[in-house]
Formats: sequence, structure tokens, C-alpha cells
Amino acid sequence: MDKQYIIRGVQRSSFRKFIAWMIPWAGLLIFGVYAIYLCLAKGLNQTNMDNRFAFGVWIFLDLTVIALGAGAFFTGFLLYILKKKELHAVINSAVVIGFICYSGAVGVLMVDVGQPLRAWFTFWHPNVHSMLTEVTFCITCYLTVLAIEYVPVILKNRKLREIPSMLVFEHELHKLVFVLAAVGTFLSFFHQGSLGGLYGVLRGRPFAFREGIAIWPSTFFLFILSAAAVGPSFILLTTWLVSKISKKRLVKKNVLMLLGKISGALLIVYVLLKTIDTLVWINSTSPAVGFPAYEFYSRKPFGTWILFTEIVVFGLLPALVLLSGRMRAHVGLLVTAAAFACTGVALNRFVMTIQTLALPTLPFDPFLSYMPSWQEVGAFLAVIAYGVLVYSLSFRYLVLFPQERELSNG
Amino acid sequence: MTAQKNSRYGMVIDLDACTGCGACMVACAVENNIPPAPESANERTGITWMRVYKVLNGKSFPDTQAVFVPMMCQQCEHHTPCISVCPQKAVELDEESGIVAQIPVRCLGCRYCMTACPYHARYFNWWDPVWPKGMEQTLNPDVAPRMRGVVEKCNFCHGRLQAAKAKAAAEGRIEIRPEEYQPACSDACPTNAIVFGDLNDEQSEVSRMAHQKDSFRLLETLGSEPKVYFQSERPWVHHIAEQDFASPEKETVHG
Amino acid sequence: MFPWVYGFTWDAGSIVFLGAFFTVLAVLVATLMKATLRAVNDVKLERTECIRWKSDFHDLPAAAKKCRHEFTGEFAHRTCDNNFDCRDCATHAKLMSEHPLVVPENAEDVVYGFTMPLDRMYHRGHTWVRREEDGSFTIGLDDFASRLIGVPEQIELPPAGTRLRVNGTAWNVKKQGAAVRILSPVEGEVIEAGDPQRGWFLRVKPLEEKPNLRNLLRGAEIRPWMLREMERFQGLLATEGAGIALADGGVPVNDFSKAYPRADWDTVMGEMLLEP
Amino acid sequence: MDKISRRALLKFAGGSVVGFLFSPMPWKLLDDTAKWSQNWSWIPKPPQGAITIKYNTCTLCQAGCGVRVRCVGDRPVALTGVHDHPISFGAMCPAGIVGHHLPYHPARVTQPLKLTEHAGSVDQYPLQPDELMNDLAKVIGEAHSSGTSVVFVDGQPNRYVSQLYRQLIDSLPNGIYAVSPHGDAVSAALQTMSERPSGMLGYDLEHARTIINFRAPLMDGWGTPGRIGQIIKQQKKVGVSERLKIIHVETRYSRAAAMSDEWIPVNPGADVFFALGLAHVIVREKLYASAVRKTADFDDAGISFVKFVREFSPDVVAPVTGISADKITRTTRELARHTPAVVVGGTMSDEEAMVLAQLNLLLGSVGKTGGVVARRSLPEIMTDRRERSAAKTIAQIPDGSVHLLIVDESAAAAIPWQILEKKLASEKSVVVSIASHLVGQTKCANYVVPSPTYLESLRDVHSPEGSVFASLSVSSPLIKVPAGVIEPASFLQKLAAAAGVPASPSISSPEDLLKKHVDALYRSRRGHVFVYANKETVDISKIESSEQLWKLLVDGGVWIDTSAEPAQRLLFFGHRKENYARMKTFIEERKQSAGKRTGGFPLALMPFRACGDVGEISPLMTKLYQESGLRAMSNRAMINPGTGAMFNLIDGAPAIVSTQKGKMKVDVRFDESVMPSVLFVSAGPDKACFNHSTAAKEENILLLCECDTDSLHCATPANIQKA
Repeated sequence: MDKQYIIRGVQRSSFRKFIAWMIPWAGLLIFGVYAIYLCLAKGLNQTNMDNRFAFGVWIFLDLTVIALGAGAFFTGFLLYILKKKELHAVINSAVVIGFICYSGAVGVLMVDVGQPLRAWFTFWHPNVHSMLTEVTFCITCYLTVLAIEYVPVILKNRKLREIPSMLVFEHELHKLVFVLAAVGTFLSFFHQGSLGGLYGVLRGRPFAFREGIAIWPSTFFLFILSAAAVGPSFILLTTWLVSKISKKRLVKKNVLMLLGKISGALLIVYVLLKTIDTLVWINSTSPAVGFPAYEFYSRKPFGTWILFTEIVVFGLLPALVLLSGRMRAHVGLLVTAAAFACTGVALNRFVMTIQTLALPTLPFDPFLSYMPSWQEVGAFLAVIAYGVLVYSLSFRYLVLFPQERELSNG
Repeated sequence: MTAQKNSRYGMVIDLDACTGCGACMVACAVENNIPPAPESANERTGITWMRVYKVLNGKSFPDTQAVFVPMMCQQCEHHTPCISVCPQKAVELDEESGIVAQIPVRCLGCRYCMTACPYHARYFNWWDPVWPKGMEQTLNPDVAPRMRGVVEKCNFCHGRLQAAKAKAAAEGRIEIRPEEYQPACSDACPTNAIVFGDLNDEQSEVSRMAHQKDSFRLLETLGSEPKVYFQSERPWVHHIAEQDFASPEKETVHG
Repeated sequence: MFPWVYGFTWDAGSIVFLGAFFTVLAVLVATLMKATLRAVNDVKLERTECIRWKSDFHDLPAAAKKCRHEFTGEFAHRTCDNNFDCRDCATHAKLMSEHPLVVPENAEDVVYGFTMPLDRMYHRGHTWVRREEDGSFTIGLDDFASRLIGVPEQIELPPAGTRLRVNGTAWNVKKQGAAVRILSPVEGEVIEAGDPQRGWFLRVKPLEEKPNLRNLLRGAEIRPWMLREMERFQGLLATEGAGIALADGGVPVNDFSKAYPRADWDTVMGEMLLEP
Repeated sequence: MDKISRRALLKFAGGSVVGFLFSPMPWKLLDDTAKWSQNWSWIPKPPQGAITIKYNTCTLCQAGCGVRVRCVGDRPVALTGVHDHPISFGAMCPAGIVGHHLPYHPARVTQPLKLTEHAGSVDQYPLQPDELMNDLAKVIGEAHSSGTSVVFVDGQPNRYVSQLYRQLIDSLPNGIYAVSPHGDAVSAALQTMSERPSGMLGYDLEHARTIINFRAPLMDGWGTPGRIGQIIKQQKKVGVSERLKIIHVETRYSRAAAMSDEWIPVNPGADVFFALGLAHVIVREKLYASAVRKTADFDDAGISFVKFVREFSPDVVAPVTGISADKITRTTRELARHTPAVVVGGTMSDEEAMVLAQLNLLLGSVGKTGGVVARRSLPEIMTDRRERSAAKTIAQIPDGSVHLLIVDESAAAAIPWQILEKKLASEKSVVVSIASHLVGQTKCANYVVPSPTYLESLRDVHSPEGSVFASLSVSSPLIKVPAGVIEPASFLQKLAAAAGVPASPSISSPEDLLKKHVDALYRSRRGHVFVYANKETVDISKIESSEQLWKLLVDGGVWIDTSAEPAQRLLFFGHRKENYARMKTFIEERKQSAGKRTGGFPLALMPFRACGDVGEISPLMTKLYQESGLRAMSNRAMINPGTGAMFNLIDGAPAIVSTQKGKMKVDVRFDESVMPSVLFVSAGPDKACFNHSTAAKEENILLLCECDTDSLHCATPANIQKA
């Protein structure tokens, strides 16, 4: 019944089936929105965060989705600036994923702050020395960029492009999309870095504190690199996932392999630098401020295994798989490696946010634990449900994978 | 008018004299209009600008010993961890007094400063400030209550400094007399364990005590130059404060 | 943020940071403004149809974008890079001068049972153009398109006086819920609307005395083109699961969609009539 | 008219949005968000007004700290200590600092209430004062006919106003005035040991070199907070070798133990054996003061202290107390070497207190500088002999004899409910609580008579616990009493009237009573007055009239005696022959009970509470109890981590404590300082004491304990399991 809105030449499930798919996600979204409402109306006492665990699962979510959403900027950069034409096959999907990740993150941040009505204070009285200022500015700007990039994708909808003004606007905007890609790259570079800097500058948290170059701690660069590394992996993963769920061939295998290769190449550099950084931190930075690093790993459950898992299992291992042409050619391995890479970065963000806060600083501090409340989990799920809904709608009514039509028509 | 010499207000807390009675904590709450806790608040969500921790020596019965450690904002002077992180200049280091000031009306409630503070001296208003009916009659007229969703912390009873300065100005004096400005906690301490004053003033007791052999600061190695000093004659207290991780003792805390 | 806002300082950090921010902001605004102004200009200059075709052409699958010279065997593989507008295509001009088209002897050609009269020129979107004696052009659907569309539920013909552009929309057709636009083969002004009974749909007065018709297929090109089109058609039907095969030599049915209702005619019509 | 097309509508909407953005409106709205979020209507605005300073004396406990009251308009907004105050030295306890919140406490009672309890919650029915009086008169009538008594329990009997209460109660048929255990048991024991009746005794801690303290909360509410603070401060100024040494004897590592130089963790209930062990060593090694030998019953043929302590050699008491024989011997020698040494005790039974008093006598600290000193009594104006005789303690009231029990607030807070309950004659007996707040055990009463709270009434405060010199100060009302609140004296007067007793008290009101006493004091020409406002000390001879003295006291001043009473001769067992036998029996009983474990209850449960942990406290005390772990609320249990692990408990998780009397849910905290196999549970304030729902009946660990009047130090066999 919505056939005239669906792009020609591709097969989509029946409207009934589509609704059946959307309803549970919409339900989840409604639940999450209720949780968010509670947090906004009654205050953050609805969460299990506290004065000691001032950041919780939301910040972890923000950092992770923004890292994963880096696929948008990095694919755009590769396609429009470095002219990797193959990536045209996934750029639209990347933009939508980026938009979802960033808007979700900004949405959750708005709930996370105690006084959302004052969000604009950061713009009005910016403290330019704060990493969070940089993050706030860059994320809002980049979300705007993503929204602008999303516009042509939406305007390509079959019904919308029948309207002449939409058609020409899309056409003209699309011609300038390289500017947006360049701006997006610039902004992403800084805010991905600043998100890392967010923790790296915490002098009072020796577990997170890092030395660096000029005003930027090493985590600044590591975050950029890790985000750039897993961005393509996440695009690969989502493309594969969407392909499995919709039972369609969406892109040619060479595109997935290219994404994997790029991811692998960056990941190996990241793993190398992360290892160096960790060694420097263990042997120099941390002891210099009076905290021997082994002390951090003496607290259950965060032993050294977490370091090993992050760097080797979810870092080095997927990097090697992605770099090997033979293994990359095997879709199962390719996808698993991409999933590992994404998990690795999520774990890194978890370590930076949650473990940092769990560890004591004062000599008589206890090790702290924190378990999110259902309201926090609800808001978290709302972002996921929102993402699935937006992506599902986009996938059904917009052209996310230009190659799909060709592939489905043999 | 001659240029006023900048002060560096600080404290020396004699841990051997602190009985852990908590008078400083309630005096602070009264002075700064900190509301009583709502029913579901706990040790990690309450607001105690001043908090007395009971720290054990880590030995088990019967060798256990305890020290009470009053903790508040340590007023870091160098690389103040909370100032540089605030995205909107809601935290400032007052040049004239050396006090790290939190401006609640400009605070967004992002709590980044709380994660930055190694002393856990910053508190978030998880609830709306509510006093039992009628009790708002007892609020201190010099301090505005804060709203839900903002961060607050000890400011060495900045309101009292302002009042003292206003009084001095009214009397035609440029500088205030040391006894005119005491924060509520040092004022309330029954054993005078909290000594407050200007560290820049070499005549002051606080600067004399700060330079004594058994004075130390917590987390000195972080290099944030806090202006709150502690004193104890007990070696184990120093041992814990210096965070000698090589020691087999594991400390526990109640507070 | 601004020098007049409380708390602003003129330090290097602020200048660099806010400078970068305002630059980004300016670039974004400029980009949006530029796109908007250009779009307004496009609408004003009536470039909409042109843009629509460009955009459509861009989205067409490679199989639908074969150069006409591939049909004639001059290239093994060539995808058109000029939006099927051979009027200003240098390659086309060069090839045409090298190998002028052979004038066919027969009056019509029959390909897979589709009658293609050779007294007229064909557009890649399955329309034909015939020069009438009065100098006007009549535009109609070729046999394939007629059978593809069959009896449409609705035909929206442009009123007299409408300006048509090459590869722009000539008219719109609705059939079984699928809406399809028919591409105009020529440039001109509509002077009369026809209907299927009259054999043509539009009569158009060209804008120039001698309009450039090099974009249209003619003569010996028709057969190889139609053969390729049939290949495409069959391929489409196969993937659509209709399971129909075009019998050699047999006369096709008059209305495909009626005959094979299971096929996704929206996709098929869109693909065949060059509207992705 | 044309039909509005969708296109036009869209254009209109789009245009509106763009137009709105370019108008000043959004910026204005944005700007306003800053104002809104700073000035929400529900954020209270501190009332402004002229700031004045008044002076007063704290009446929340017996300490009588001087208070400087900062007022805005007429309302007190901050209470701080009065510097240079001779008793409180400018210090205040946390409860005193926030005392001005009490009038606004959510649990405040401002009209008579009838309480009924069902399903764990307490229903309140407001009454008119007349209804209340009629109900109570009926009860008194019935009590009279059945011969059972009407008992009034006074929690703070050493105030002058208590005399008024006593006079009124005594006038009722079968009326008995009783007092709750209060004050210093050791001092009371010393009184019974003296030859002639004497006033209470104080401790000259300032001049002592050794203090051995049996669980008195020395740094936690004993005496005045300022006095101890002063001693600690002075000690820091002298060389380590000359310093006062404080030895603390208590099972729990209390705050006082933490602040002492040495903690002696005796087994639950074994303090008395440790004391006897000390006495044994002193006698055996002849470390006692030489004068002691001259005491009649030191080593008499009949009653002999030497014989009494003979069996308690360190080797004998070591296993009972958990303290090694060597340690006992060394401690004793240290005590004897570093004299003056003084023995101080907390709330305890009379017999235990007597042992500590005997220790004082042995060490020769009675009547000596740096020892135990008798303070002079204040002049009395009640000439009636009966009124001057000792009031009955609650323990002396026979069980099952009381028909109408009237408890005042502090008595209700101090005495465990099951002790009071035992005294009631029948199910129909009525309990009336005179209280300002509906918290704690007040909820167990049948009727509540609303009384004025701190800063609302005229009250007198006498010499704080342990003070060497007698003192008197008066607290004058600063806050208007809410309508409906009844002054206890006036309630008792009305009660007497309702019971048909002709009103004939010679004193009509507390003010009248206090003025008469102040007049007597003035005429005694003793002591001097410290005036808070100007921090001057005025000798009584410089005061022109008793009215002026009254004014000085009411406006903020304290009268202090300038000398103590001369030393008296004491006997180890006093003059009452039965004391010796009583002590013997007590010791035998203790021997039997010490270390006794009942099957299924492997732990020793000991309740604990600190000063200020009972009764109404300001909601702001959540800072200490709820928002930090500095003090323990009523459901906090402390256990040794090893013991906790044995019982599969988790630190910070809830658990169920059970004794033979019932069960209670507690919140477990592991604490290294806790003696293994001992479970400490706070008998501190309930959540309801702060600001939360007042309907629920409060659970208190004391209800699970086997207790006498000294409920806090009896170990009850108990069990604990994960909730």
C-alpha cells in the first residue's frame, strides 16, 4: 500500500510485515521516552548515578555511538576527498547511521545534564580550554552537517523528488556535498579527539590521565584513530546485518572488503599506538603522579585481563584478520572481525568512562560499583529503538544502498 | 587606594583533634542553605560540602585504629582539575582570595567537574531543594539555595568573606582582620581541629602550621597544590595519606 | 561567545577556537545558501526537467545506459556519459561522420513481434517522433511501450502551449498503481493533445526551424536497440519472478500487465521507460 | 473563497518558522530559560530582614552550652557557640547547631493526639484539650478505685521545673513521680558510698594524668563538647611524656575509643570483671593510695573489699574479659604510676558503677585535684521533706502496677519501650506522652500532649555531667509557641483539676519557680556570672539585685560556682549493709551470664547509640546519618568481615537479625574494628526522625534485646542471615 513511496527496482517486504517489525521497536521507544520523561520531570535522581559515579551508562553510550558513528565522516572523507568511488555504495547508509548515532548521543546528553534548559550556556560562555566545550561545539556542528547531508538522501525519496523544488535543491546540495564532507572531517577529527581528551586531561584521575602533545593528551589522538578505524567496520557490520535481516544483497562484496581493509589498516596502527601509550602510561605517566598502574588492576573485576581483551582480543586479532586478503575474502571472518573491532572500541570507551570512575583516587576511597537504573537503561534502549526505527524507515523509503537495485536485478 | 595584596585562604586540619562529631557538617549545611536529604538519598547522592570520613588503619580487630578526616573542596591552586574542564566557566579561581568558586546559576549540570575532582568534594543536586514546611524560615539570608540539576561545593563560606569585606569597607578599612572571616566549619569545630586563615600571611597560625613537619596534603603528587593541609602525629595516618601502595595494609572507609 | 558577552576573553585559545567555530558556521551557511540560490535559479530558468532527467539517468542501472554505438557494434562496451543526449555528444558526432547510418529499405521492422515502423525516429524511452507535413512533430509510444502500458487508468497529457524539452517529461501515465512519466524525445511547444486511437499523443511545434534530432534512434539502429531492450525486459521479468519468456516470433499480448499480473510492473515500467 | 491548498499551508508553516527565527522572540525565550532555571517558584527564597544577635543557652541536653543566635527579624537562622564560655568553650554539638529547626520539624505535634496502632502504622486522631482531659480524668478515676498508680516519668529530673511536676503528680491520688536513669552512674554510686549525703560528683579531668573510661562517650556527648575539645587542645601543647593518657574500655570501637590513647576491647558484658581485675592487682601489689587502708571496710572482718576482689586475679578474669592477664597487670601499674588517675563510667547499672567508684577510691582520686570532686548543691526552695527525698527510679516501680503512665519526651527516648510496658497494670492502662514531636517511642503512647520544643519555652539547665563546679543557666523562648501546644506544667495542673484535686501548688508557673530559685541563689552570694554578650565574668557580689541576676541569665549568661564541696570520707560499700550482699549477688549473676550463648543464637547482639541519637533531631541531621556514614541510623548493623563472611553476609546488603524476641531487618556494614562474633546494631534515629513519613511504627533493635534499664550494654544472643 506504500508502494509508490518505495524506490523502484528494489524489493521491500509488505507493509503489514514492515509494521509488524516496527511495532516492537516503537514500543521500546515509547518505554524509553517514558523513562526519559521521568528523568526530565523528576530529575536525575531517577538514575543510579551519584556524586561518585557522576557519569554512567549514558556517557558510555555517547562515547561508543559517536565512535561507531565515525563511519559517516570517514566514509565521506574517503569518498569525496580521497575519491574512493566504491564507497558510494554505502555512503548514504553511513550518513544515516552517523545521523542516528549523533542525534541519539546529543539527545541522551540533553537528558544527562541536570539543566537541559541551559544547554546553550556552553555556547554563550564557552570555556575554550575544556574538552567538553570542544565536544559540544563540534558535535552540534557535526550533527548539523549530518542533518544537511541527510537532506539529499531524504529528498531522493520517490514522492518527494516529484516536487520540483525538492528535486533541484537535492541536486544542487548534492553537488556541494564534498564541502560538507570536508567540514565533517574537520569537525569529527576534533570532537572524536576531544572525547578522548575528555578523560585524558583528568589530572585528578590518574587511571585516565595521559601526557600528550601541546594541549592534547594522547587519548585525543587515540580516539580519533580508533573511531576512524571502527567507523568503516561498523558500516560493514550494519550493512551485513541489514542485508541479513532484509534478505537482500545490498552491496558488492568488494565494497565490504574495502571497508574491512581500511578498518584493518587503521586498527593495526591504533593497536600499535595504544600499546605504546599504555606502556608509557604504566611506566611513566601514572607513577609520576603517585599511582603505580598495577594498583588499578588489583581491583576485581577489572584485572589486567581487561587490558589484554581490549588490545589483543578486540584489537590486534581483528586487525590481522582484516588485513589478510585471504581471511577478508571470507564474509564470516570479515564480519566477525568487524564486530570484534567495534566491541574493542566499545570496551575502550567502557574502560575510559566506567572503570575510571570506579577506581579510587583518595587513599581511603573504596572501589565503587554502579548499576544503571531502569530509567537509564530505558533511555539507552530508546536510542537503540530510535536508531532502528529511523534506519528502517530510511531503508524502506530511501536509497541507502545504490547497488542494491543492480544486484537484485541480476 | 593601594593595591590590595592577594590572599590565599587555606586550612590546616589537626586529624588528632577531630573527634568526628559532625558539627562542621551541619554547621556548613546551615550556613550554606543545603537542604536535608530526601527520603531516598544515600551516602553517595547526598550533599555534604563538608564530609567527615572515618578512615581505618586497615588492621583487623583488636588492632584497628581510626582517624576522622574532614574533607571539603581542597581549593586546588595549580591545574585546578575542575576549572579547566567546565565547559561554561561556571568554576573560577578567585584571584583575590584563592578560593575556587562554583557559580551555580551558570552550571549546566554536566558533572564533568565531579569526575575531574580527585577529592570527591563536588556534589550534584539530584533533587529539588526541599525544606520541611516552615523550615525555610531558618534559611541563611546571605546564600541563595541552588536548584536541582546543578553542581555545588565548598567555597570556604564565600558569603562570609563578602560580608567581612563589606563590613571592612564600611569602616574604611581595605583589608579585613583575620578573625572577621572564618568559615562555618572551623567556627563550629568543638576541638578547633580546623584552623583557617590566609596562607600568604606569614603571621597567621594557618601558615605556621602548614609548614610544620607533620603537615601534609592529600594527593600531593597530582600537583594540584591544594590549600587544605592535614596534620597528625600518628605515623600510620601519614602512611595512608602518602598512599604507600607497597604496604600490605588495605584501608577501609566509612563515611 | 561574543566580546560583549560576560566572561569573554581575548586570549589566543578563544580566538582560535571561536574563529574555527565561526568559520565552520560560515561555511555551512554559505553551502546551504549557495545550494538554495542555485536551486531557486534552476527553478526560475526551468531547469527542473533537465535536472530530473540527469538525476534519473544517474540512477539508472548500467545496463540501461548503454551507448547506442554499442548496439551497432562500434564499441564492445560503452556506457553513455551524456545523459542520452547525443545532440552535443562529440563521440556521437565523430562516429556518425565516420559511419553514416544505412538507410533501411523496408518500411518497418518487426522485433520479437513488436512492429517498429521505420518512417520515424525513436527515443530511448520508447517514444517515437514523426515529422508531419506542416513541420510539426507528432509524438507517440512505440509498440513495446503501448503494450507495456496497455490501457492505462489515467493519462495526463500536457495542455497546448506547454514547453517540452528533450528527455523532459512529456506526459504522465498511471497504470495499476504505478505512475510513470514518458520522456519527451524532442524540444518544442505542445500544440495539440492526441490519444491512443489517433496513434499519437502529442503534436509539437519545434522551437527552431531545423531542430537537432541527433539524439533519436533511427533506421538500422532500431533492431539492435530493441533486441537489447528485450534482453533487459526479459531479465527484469525473470527477477520479478513473473516467469514469462518471450516466445520467438509470436505476437506479444496487447497488455503485458494484464497478462502477467504477478510481475512488479511498477519496477518493470520504470526500468523500461527510464524512470528509476 | 479558494480552497486552501496543501502547498499554501506548507508555505505558510515554513514561512512562519523562518519568520519566528528572525524575530526577537526565540532569543528572548532562550534568555528567559536562564532566568526560569534559576528562579523556579519551588526553590525557597531565604526571608530577608534585619539581622540581630541574641544569646541563649541550649537545653537539648544537660550540657547547657552557651548559644549565640543569629536572627533575621525574629527568626533564629544560625546557632553558634559562645566563645570563651566557661562551660562550653564556644563549642556545640551537631544537634545543638541545628536545634532551631526543631519547631519546624515535620513530625511536630501541635495539638493533642490519640494514637491507635494497626498493621504497623500509627493512626493519629486530633483531640480538643478538653476531650483529652476528660479521657484522662476517667482513667485516673478508675485507677483510684482499683488502687493502681498514676506514674509520671521525668527524663530530665534535675531541672527546677521538675520540682513543679513532682509537686503536681504527688498531689494526684496514687500519683508517683519517677525518674528515668540519667546522668553519671559512677557519681551516683560515689554518693551512696559517702558518709553524709552529698551533691553530685564531677571529674577534674583537666588535671588528671590518666583517665580510665568504661564506655562513657567522652568525646561524643559526655559533659560538654567544648570541655573535651579544650582538654584535647591543651594536651597537644604539652610534651608527649606529660600528656594525659586516656584508656577506653568498651567492646565497641566507639568514637570515644577511637579518640582515646588506648582501647581495651573487653568481651560483651565483661567490663565489670576487667574493673575487678584492676582492683585485684592494685590490692595485690599494694598500689592503692595509702589512705585507703584506713577505710573501714577495706579489709574488715565482716565486709572486706580485699576479700571481695581476691578471686578476680588477672588469670581468672582474662578469659572472661578477653584481655590478657599481662595486659591487665600492666594497665593497673600504669594507672597507679600515672596519677592522678580517674575512673569514669557511662550509663550502667548501679552495681557496675559501684565497682568503678571503688576503683576511684582505691586510686585515691576521690576529693583530689585531678580526681573525683563533689560539687556544691544549688540552694533549694522546696522545704517539704517529701519533695527533697530521692525520687523513685523507674526500676523501683513494681511491674504491672501502673494504670496511667505519663512519660516526658526525654524519658520516652531514653527508656526502652518494653521496660515501660512491663510496668503497666493491664491492657487497658493508658500511656500519655508529653512530647513536641511524634517520633521514636512517642508513637507507642495512647495519647500525645503537645509540648513546647527547644527555643519555645523557659527552661533551666544545671551543671553538666562530670563538671566540677555547679552551674545554672536559663534558656528563654525565642520562637513563638504554636497555638495548641501545652506547657507540661499546665497540662499536669489541668490533669490534677480534672481529677478533682484542689489546686494548691505554692508555685504557679515555671517562670515563677525559676525566679524564686534565682532569688535564692542570689541570696546565697556564691559564684559568678559569665555574660555571653560581652564575655565578661561578673562576681555575684557586683550584681545589684536578684532581678538583675535573673536578667543576666535570661539574656544569655551562666552562673557558676567558684568552689567545690570539701572531700568526704567514703566506704567501699557505703553504709547500707545490704550493699555488700547485693554486689556479691550481682557479680555471681554476671559470672553466670557472661559469655553465655543460647542455641541457635551464636552472636552477641549489642545495641549502640550516640549522644543525640535519640529523640527528635533536625531533618538536617541527615547529613550525618543518611548522606554520610558518620553516624548510624536505626537499621545499621556492624559486623566483623570474618564473622560476616561466616554468615554469608554481603557488605552493604540487607540482613535479618533475630533474637528470641523477634526479628528485624538491618543494613549490614562490615567493620574491621568489630569484635568477632559480636553484632552491633544502632539504636539510633529512625528515618522518620528526619522528615519522612511519620505514620509507620518505628522499628528499634532495643525491642529485640534483653534489657534492664541499662539496655545498651547487655549482650543479647542473636542470629543474623541474609535478607
